[in-house]
Amino acid sequence: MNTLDTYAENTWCPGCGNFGILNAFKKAIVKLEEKGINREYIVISAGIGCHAKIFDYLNISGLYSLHGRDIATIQGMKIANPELNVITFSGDGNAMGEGLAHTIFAAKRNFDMTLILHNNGVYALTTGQYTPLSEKGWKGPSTPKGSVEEPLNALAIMLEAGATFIARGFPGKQAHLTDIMVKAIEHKGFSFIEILQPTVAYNDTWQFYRENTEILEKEPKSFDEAMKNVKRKDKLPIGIFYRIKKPTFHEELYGNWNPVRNRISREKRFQLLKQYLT
Amino acid sequence: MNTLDTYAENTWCPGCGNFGILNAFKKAIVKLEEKGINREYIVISAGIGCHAKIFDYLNISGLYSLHGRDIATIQGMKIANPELNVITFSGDGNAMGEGLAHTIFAAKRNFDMTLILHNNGVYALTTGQYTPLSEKGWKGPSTPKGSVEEPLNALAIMLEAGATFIARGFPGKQAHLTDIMVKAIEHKGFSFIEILQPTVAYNDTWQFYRENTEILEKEPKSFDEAMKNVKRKDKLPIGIFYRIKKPTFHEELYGNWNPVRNRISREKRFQLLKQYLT
Amino acid sequence: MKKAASVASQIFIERGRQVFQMDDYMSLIRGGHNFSVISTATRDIYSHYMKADLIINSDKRSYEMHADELDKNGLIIYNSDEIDNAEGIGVPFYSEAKKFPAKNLLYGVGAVAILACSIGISKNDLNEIIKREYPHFVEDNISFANFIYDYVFPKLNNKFEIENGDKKRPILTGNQSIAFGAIAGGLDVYFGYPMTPASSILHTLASQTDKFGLAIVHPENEIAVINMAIGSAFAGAKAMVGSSGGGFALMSEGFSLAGMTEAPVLCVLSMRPGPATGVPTYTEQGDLNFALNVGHGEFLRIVACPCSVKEAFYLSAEMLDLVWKFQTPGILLTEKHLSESSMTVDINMENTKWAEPKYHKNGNYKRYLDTEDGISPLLFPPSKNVIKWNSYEHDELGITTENPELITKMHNKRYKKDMHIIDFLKQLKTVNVYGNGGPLIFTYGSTTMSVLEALHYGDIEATIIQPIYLRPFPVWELERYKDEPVITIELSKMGQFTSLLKEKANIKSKNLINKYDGRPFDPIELAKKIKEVI
Amino acid sequence: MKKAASVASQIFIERGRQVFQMDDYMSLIRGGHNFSVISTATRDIYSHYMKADLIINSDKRSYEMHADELDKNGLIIYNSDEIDNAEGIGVPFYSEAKKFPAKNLLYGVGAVAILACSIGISKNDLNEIIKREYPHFVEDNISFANFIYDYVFPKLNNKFEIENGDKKRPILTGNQSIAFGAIAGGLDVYFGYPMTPASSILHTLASQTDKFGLAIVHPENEIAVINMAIGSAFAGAKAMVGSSGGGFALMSEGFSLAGMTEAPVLCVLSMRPGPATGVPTYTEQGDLNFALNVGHGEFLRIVACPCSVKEAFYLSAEMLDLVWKFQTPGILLTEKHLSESSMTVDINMENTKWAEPKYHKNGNYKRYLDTEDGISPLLFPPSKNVIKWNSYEHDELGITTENPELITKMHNKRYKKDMHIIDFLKQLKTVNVYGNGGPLIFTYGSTTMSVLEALHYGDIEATIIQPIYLRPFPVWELERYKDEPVITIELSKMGQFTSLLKEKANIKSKNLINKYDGRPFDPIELAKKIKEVI
Ligand SMILES: Cc1ncc(C[n+]2csc(CCOP(=O)(O)OP(=O)(O)O)c2C)c(N)n1
Ligand SMILES: Cc1ncc(C[n+]2csc(CCOP(=O)(O)OP(=O)(O)O)c2C)c(N)n1
Ligand code: SF4
Ligand code: SF4
Ligand SMILES: [Mg+2]
Ligand SMILES: [Mg+2]
Repeated sequence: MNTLDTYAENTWCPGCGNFGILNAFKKAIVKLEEKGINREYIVISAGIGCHAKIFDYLNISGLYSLHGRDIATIQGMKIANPELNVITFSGDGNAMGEGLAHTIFAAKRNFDMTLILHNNGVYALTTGQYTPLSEKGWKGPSTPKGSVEEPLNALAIMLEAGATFIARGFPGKQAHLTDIMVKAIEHKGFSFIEILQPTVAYNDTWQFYRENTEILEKEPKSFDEAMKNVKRKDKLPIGIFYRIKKPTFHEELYGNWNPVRNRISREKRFQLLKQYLT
Repeated sequence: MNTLDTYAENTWCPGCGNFGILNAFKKAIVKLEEKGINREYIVISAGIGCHAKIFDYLNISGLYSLHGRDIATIQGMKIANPELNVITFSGDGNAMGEGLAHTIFAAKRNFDMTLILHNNGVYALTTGQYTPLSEKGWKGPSTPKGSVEEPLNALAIMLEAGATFIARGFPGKQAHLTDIMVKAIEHKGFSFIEILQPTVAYNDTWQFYRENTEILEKEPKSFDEAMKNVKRKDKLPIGIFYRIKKPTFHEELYGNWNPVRNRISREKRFQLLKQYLT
Repeated sequence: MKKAASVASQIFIERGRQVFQMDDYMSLIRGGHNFSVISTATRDIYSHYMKADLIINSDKRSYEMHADELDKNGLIIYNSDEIDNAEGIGVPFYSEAKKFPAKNLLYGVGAVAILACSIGISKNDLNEIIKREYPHFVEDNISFANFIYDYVFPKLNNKFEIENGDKKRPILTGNQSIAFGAIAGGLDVYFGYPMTPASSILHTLASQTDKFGLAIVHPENEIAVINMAIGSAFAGAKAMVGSSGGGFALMSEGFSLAGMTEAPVLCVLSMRPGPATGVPTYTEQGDLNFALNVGHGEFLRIVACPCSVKEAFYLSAEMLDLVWKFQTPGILLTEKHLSESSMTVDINMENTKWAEPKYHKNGNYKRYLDTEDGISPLLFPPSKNVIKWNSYEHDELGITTENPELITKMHNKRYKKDMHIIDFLKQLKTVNVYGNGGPLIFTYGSTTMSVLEALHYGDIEATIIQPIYLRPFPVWELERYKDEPVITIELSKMGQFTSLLKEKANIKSKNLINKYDGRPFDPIELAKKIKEVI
Repeated sequence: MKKAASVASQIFIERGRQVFQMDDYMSLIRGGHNFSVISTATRDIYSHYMKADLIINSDKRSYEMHADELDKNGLIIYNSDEIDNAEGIGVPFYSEAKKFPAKNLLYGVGAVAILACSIGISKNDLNEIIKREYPHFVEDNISFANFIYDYVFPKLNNKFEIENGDKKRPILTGNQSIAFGAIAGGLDVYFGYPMTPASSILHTLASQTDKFGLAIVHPENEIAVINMAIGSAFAGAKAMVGSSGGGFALMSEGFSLAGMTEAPVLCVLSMRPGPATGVPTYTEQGDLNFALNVGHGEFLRIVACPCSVKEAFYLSAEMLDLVWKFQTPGILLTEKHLSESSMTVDINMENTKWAEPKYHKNGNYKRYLDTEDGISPLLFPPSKNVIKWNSYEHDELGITTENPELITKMHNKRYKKDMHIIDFLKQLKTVNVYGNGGPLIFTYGSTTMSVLEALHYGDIEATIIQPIYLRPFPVWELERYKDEPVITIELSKMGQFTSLLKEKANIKSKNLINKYDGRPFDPIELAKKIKEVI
């Protein structure tokens, strides 16, 4: 087995929550391989930001995309070859800011993919501006007097948009996070994991999350229950909030077809085109 | 009083629901003038599509924007001069497709504007493709076998995003629609009106809406109640679902300031810049 | 009216004739002023003619707008229920039609009947045509058609005797031709967001998914379109996208991503008058400079522009092949006039290119291997090898770098391909030359057809030079014209093509004939203009 | 380290000297390899020099990377806790620092102490500087600094005796200069989405909102940025936006909208190496062609590119004025090297332009009145008059049209302004010329500074010609160089500026000196290259 690491120099700040995400993901890959999902069939993408550096650190095929566009990139991969398991690593600025429309539509169409949201509440790599998920009042360089907008609730929006798998994890709870990742990737359809990611440089929330997260005792049984849970503020529940079966986009689009595997030959195309060209 | 009409030739199909929206809006303007909101202070924008042609038919100042961008355009106007009342006419493809991110963020930041959504369930002007609000199975030229995506619920998404005024109207109920428009424009903050707009060319829903809409008896009193109502399928409630007071974006950004009215003089700027330039 | 026009074209086609059909319509769904012009000949015909032999109007506005476009031996038919006593032949369209339930649908059938009568088609044959083309309300359609036929028979019977042509040809719009050409060239997936005049590529392909095993996706916006296409290319699919200027502008960032990742993606850009929303349903050639320079940063691109519906077919396949061969984005530039006009075509599929990249054979894989020609072999997932495409500057394996030597090296690697693209293009037809002798006329895209037809009409001897490729610009073919005085013809206010000739090939236009009112040139008008300057 | 560098610059400034400070940092938040280079002189200084008199490293990696950049009379300081026995002076940074709680913050203070000692600043004065610049942990900072000062004193005391300069000048980064210049020129609102190296314009302006009554908005994406700016212009606000290539690419469609609506919007485009994400924190001049051609359809634009921090100030205001005078979008093109380098400047605010459009006086209002010069007077809401801006082609009132005569007329109206822009520019300084005599060197943007400094360093006689305006291209000033052999210097693989000169002004480069590794030219290196070709 090849290692999952690359030779790329890791440039995350020491103590960054991204390390925990990287580690949990590597463990998830190993678990998935045990379950028969070979890593060759896993392809990744990433936006641009601190979170996205994970792309360079993982010895897995993929496309390092643009800020906010990884969610579209990854869908393109799957549409071309549905036997791939597609996963993207997205920042909160990435998936809920620049790329918001792609995220919502991926959920809406129950696209069979996994979106791992590194929610650190800032645009970290561009030096700490508020994001769509930052609390009102965030003092970043673009909002020195404090941001004036209320945050979105990513999970609530995803639920409303039609996501069929919704979860939240915390890198401080490795085994739990790994398990969520495995289940999200196994899920057929759009799975969304919000990871509460401490960024030691801007908002060191390790302590806060350690004290305020709480593993969900039971997976909620309905949409409404899930919605209630993702909106809790007293404690931050972590775990899987919602999981339902629904047909996925590519199945609805072309059933069992595989555009690159089943490509129709040149000769056959010519034959079929005759109808229009003669 | 000038007429609200222009010399532009009306090119909507006879029987189109847009006529009813145009008429209700003209009545709303008259009512607003009675209430002291002068039409000079009203500026409009519009996306691109059948809905947007209303821009040419209304003798009111504004900027005929791009597909999906009217929601950004109108915010720029208000930020520059907060004494303007800004209103945009948006299609379902426009506000919930190409412009979705702008719409969600306008709601999130409780931007003081009114978005009038002409929901006809199709990209009408481009010949009838499915939109983000079309029912699954819509057979348009881009989905001849039927669209494979579930629709978004525009009002639910808006509620979740933070809109402070949510309503639904139907051009078949003129007085009711006019009243909603007046209240939406009077509302300080982000107001969103979904109008069930029959498009006789693609989806003649006049009869269906006449039979299936139902005026809300009472304005719901809570977020949850509003949410329940906007999701009803047995009947389509019309009326105001939700209305709360919250500080608006421009007030939070610069209080009572007005960037164009209160522009700081050249001399004063020079004086203040000295600190950095000498 | 479009339906009637296509039936009319079909009638000519069945008689072995060639046809050019131009549809002029406003940006609206019903009503307004729409018309179609059909020109036909027993030779290759490259344009509609605004001067017509037969004009059929069903309302007053049309009559007023088109009455002066009648040829001196022509005939104009008007609706006598709307106008009395005009020049031409009045037909009571409305009062007759209102006897039938589907009255609004009948005008088209009436127009077909008039045409049939005027070219000597028997009532029997007409009825067969109607049965085939208008399957709804067949009875009503036939009785209406027969009434009209009989009504105009005395004045019109076989007035325009026409010869039969040599053989029956298929008729395609430019967009159909692009769609079919791409299919013939190996297309697997297409992403498109509707935008006139590119939408019908999406529609044509969407209607062919099952037959050809294609994945056709209309996603949330054009940014998704280009980025999905790049993702599909990563997974090995031949991907194409299409839009008009505004939608294509939204793809600018993604286009640059294709440059950096060396993603083979073919973009169709069908121009309409701009800037911004412009005039959606009309034609112009105003996006040339944008296409040649779109995307931030430095990377290669291939841009080509077909002159005719037929060339569009081969060129789509050729461009698909080129972008895959050289792993760089490409633009198939065209205009509303080509995209949405219909022409009879003779296509030999065997002459079509089939996209075939350089594949990785075996051993360790480096996505961005710095080879001699700069082309790194491709490999697709699933694979034991790790395949990394990267939007950041990267090393050969595709890992991000900020190292100055690597930045330089990778710039060089990508740029190296330029020479090879040029060498390859030198073996292809990159410039069309028509005629030999007379003044030199440079033009491009569908305007070429207008010029060809103008020369024919005006009996003008001239040589037309039409670069098919615009980037790399085929200077090797154009060298010889450097010191000649030339005429340039294009649909652009600023003369972008004229500037391109001067800037890249040092060819100086002494006369620019341009037009920018949204309408293509009419050959008669254009012939006059050409004569003025030669 | 950036903080220490800016304190170091301040020390020179207080002695009346001029300073150029270049910060080189990787795209990461903490750690990695970052450094700043400060060069100072008692004359105008236009570049940092990589060959240094004094190099201070706090870790081994830095030492290894920079040891060979030491001038032959220079001194290198290294961290003796990480390296033993290297060339230079070892200082036990780490073992001393670890005595204090804020140990990681102290290296910078130590570097300042070393510099102070080496240029003969007394310990007292040093302590004053530290108190002012490092208000947190003052005591610890001072005792650490004093330890370092004493430690290096024997070898370093006043080793680099420096003269005082003529006067104390402000120091600004290019982005601060752009921000302040725009404020001086009348800016009301700024929209920006963070993107290196343009972000600090947003940050600078955001920190000045109250003082100058500005509205500064960081919205959801760059598409919102440009469209909000156009909306603000409609309402009468002087609006500016800024981004780097990728974000600017997303504004392409909106840029075209500004062209059609004739919206005065100024866009700052600060280049970094591309394509795509490229190398975010480094410099290049690869977006020139994109800037000159961005946006579909045909419309006018003004593009200008400052050579220095000082010129950036005036040019921002001048561009704001121009876009308002001529109601067309503009691009202030620059690079990371200018945006994020710091320079001492002499600015006379009185020389700044103030944006002043042509206003509608009275009577009926037509937004797109077809005047003699094509400029339609402006009026803003609220107004009794109806004011309609339109993204579709439109008539004079701003109502949508598809009429061919109107389409032509409005194309002409917009294009008419071109002549007037050129006439107006002819009265402005559009080209900088430095020196007179010797070979001709053409360059632009901040590369001009590298060239100036290289000539100074190499004692080379040459004439530098730097077009400030790139569109319209000031051919009237360049005519005279047409048949001269020239050298071109730019940070671009493809030589975009070199092509521009040839294509627009027929100026042919015999030698292109280019570089595309993300780093600006170093004057010594560049002097050598220039000497090789002259
Ligand atoms: C189109 C575009 N706009 C802006 C940027 C600059 N940019 C790079 S990373 C980033 C913020 C990323 O924030 P987030 O997604 O939360 O990632 P984090 O760094 O916090 O992990 C931005 C705005 C870009 N690369 N592309
Ligand atoms: C960037 C861009 N993409 C596509 C289009 C083409 N377009 C024009 S109108 C329209 C659909 C409008 O649908 P909707 O907003 O629902 O308006 P309707 O016509 O139904 O009122 C589209 C896709 C465009 N003008 N700009
Ligand atoms: S800035 Fe924050 S998110 Fe980025 S590496 Fe440092 S700790 Fe992690
Ligand atoms: S197509 Fe539909 S929306 Fe458009 S004008 Fe006709 S009826 Fe109205
Ligand atoms: Mg983040
Ligand atoms: Mg619609």
